[in-house]
Amino acid sequence: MAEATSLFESTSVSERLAAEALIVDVDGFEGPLDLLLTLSRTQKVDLRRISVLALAEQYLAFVDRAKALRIELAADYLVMAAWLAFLKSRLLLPPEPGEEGPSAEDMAAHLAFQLERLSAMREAAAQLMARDRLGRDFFARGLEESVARVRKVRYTASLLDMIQAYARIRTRDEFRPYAFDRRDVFTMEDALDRMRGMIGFAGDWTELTSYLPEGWELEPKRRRSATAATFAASLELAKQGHIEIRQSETFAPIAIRARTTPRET
Amino acid sequence: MSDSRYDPNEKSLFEAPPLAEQERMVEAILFASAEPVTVREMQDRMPHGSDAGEALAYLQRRYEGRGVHLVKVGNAWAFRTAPDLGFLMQKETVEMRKLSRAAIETLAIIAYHQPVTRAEIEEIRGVAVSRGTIDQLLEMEWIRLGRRRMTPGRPVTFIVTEGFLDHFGLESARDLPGIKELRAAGLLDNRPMPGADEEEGDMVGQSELFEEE
Amino acid sequence: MSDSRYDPNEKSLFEAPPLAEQERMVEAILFASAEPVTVREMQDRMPHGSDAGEALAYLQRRYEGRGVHLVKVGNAWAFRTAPDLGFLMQKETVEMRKLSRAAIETLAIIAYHQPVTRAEIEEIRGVAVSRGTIDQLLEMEWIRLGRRRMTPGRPVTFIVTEGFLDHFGLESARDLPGIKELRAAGLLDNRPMPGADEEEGDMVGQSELFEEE
Repeated sequence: MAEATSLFESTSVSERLAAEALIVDVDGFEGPLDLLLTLSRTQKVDLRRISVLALAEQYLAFVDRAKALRIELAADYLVMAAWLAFLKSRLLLPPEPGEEGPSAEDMAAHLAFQLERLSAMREAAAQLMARDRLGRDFFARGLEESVARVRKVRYTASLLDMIQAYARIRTRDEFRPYAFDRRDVFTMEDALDRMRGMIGFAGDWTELTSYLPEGWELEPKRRRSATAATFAASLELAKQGHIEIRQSETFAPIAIRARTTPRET
Repeated sequence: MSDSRYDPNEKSLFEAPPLAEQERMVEAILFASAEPVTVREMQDRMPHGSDAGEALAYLQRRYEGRGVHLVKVGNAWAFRTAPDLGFLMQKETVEMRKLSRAAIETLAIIAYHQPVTRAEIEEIRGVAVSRGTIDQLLEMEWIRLGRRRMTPGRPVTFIVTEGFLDHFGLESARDLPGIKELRAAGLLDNRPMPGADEEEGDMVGQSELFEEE
Repeated sequence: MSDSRYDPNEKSLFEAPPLAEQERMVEAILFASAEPVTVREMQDRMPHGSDAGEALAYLQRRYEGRGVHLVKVGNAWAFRTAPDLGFLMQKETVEMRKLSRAAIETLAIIAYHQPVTRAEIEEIRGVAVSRGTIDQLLEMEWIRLGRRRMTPGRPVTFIVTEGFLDHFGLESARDLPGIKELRAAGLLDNRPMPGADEEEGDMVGQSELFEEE
């Protein structure tokens, strides 16, 4: 740090004043890169030819000055100071053999690139803002005419729509009342009616299958429907407290019997 | 045209811009202003020695026959769209809507039975056909009047148009598939129509229920 | 110039208006609108068979050197007063919102580097970009979201809008002042910090430290 301090002290009075002005105005900087860019201007060279080492020293001296003046710098200024101190040491010392990571020259070149890019963007921003601008230098039509929106309805139909419509009309006479084919369906209501009539005569456990309507057990489709309806009806009767149901194990035959005393609910 | 002639002596003191320049100025002022601008206002805004009235006269001639005209509104001036181009100031949005069930059924019957009278359509549909339905189809140019039927009352018949065939991609109405083919192709919707025999008032309500199929 | 050439066969079916008429139409449409109008929209409003692009080319020539110019903004066109006549328009001048230095720089970075992520903007400026800055530019409709970057985290990118181009009198982002030179000098390259792979975590940390919110 001694070197940096000496460099700082060796600079002219006007430069020192300028540096102090920088410190006082530190809030006005938009981060360390902005500060570096301002410091780099004191080198009075093209940014491409900037001495990053000298810049690092200027920056570190600036941070030291700020500390001496008890000015608190935001953390990122200190992070940059640490990075620049590291860069400076790498630039001054010969690289250790087998050292990993980017070379100090690459890092310095990147910093120079960042400064040049930021500077270029500022220049571009200034040029952009200096352009002729709408509403200031040139103007849009003041008397805008409204564009009326006209909504037009167009009706459409597909061939399928039409064919189906026709088919619907032509086959209307063939339609039966709203019901699918009930010939092979034994409803729960049917089963309930049937069981209510029979349950009173069955005093003991009787297999549910014996309640199936006559003839329905022959055809599988009809047997399924009748079995399902009879089972559902038996559940309903059990719920109402008229019967009890028993099944000794899974898939074993289900048996029912009439309940003598209605279940309390 | 000019309501503000300047004293020639004064004019010589200030170099007025060339008339072509003044015309540009009047053009820009009128273009950018949200309201019509009087000659006096233009004059006030233009460099000393300008003659807004004269510039305006030139400008007006320049815009003769163009897409916009320079028009006088009270005492003031403004650019306005040429009246014959008013139609450009509307943006047309087309909304596609599905044809109603009544219309599509009527259309189908005409297509399959053409030439067909209104009474025949009603007989096939089992309900009266409203005048609006026929009118809509006529307006869409999907049906048109055919020959009158040589029966008592000489009723008009309806037939489908070229436009109809075009829209549905048919070469002729004879290309329409028959009922048997429809059934074979599984296109027949075997859903019954509740209350199909009831009067039309009822029908409409129900067909609306059905609309989304 | 024309994005909608018609098939000559189709042209013969629909009688397009004469080119001079089409030029008037384009003129009227553009005069009526304060916002730039796309060729496609003009075409949609003009009679079938019109070629808005061709008419525009003629119209643009007609307005050369006049008080109002025909300018191209992205894919759209608009009439704008000639910039040298701005002094006449004090009355029309709209109060410009004063943009912060951060906002101006951020805008320039987005314009020159687009599509650009927030992290990249922060990289270039060396400080975090506050949410308010981005919000302000979005609200002014000078920037908008572009595609997400296909990198881990799929960050959003920002690009400038047609409103931006219109405001600064640019035909496209390629016409930004000095952009060619900047590109040639490699200053628009996305050059990562040497060894950024290891230090990336660090970089993010730095910008987050400085978040102004």
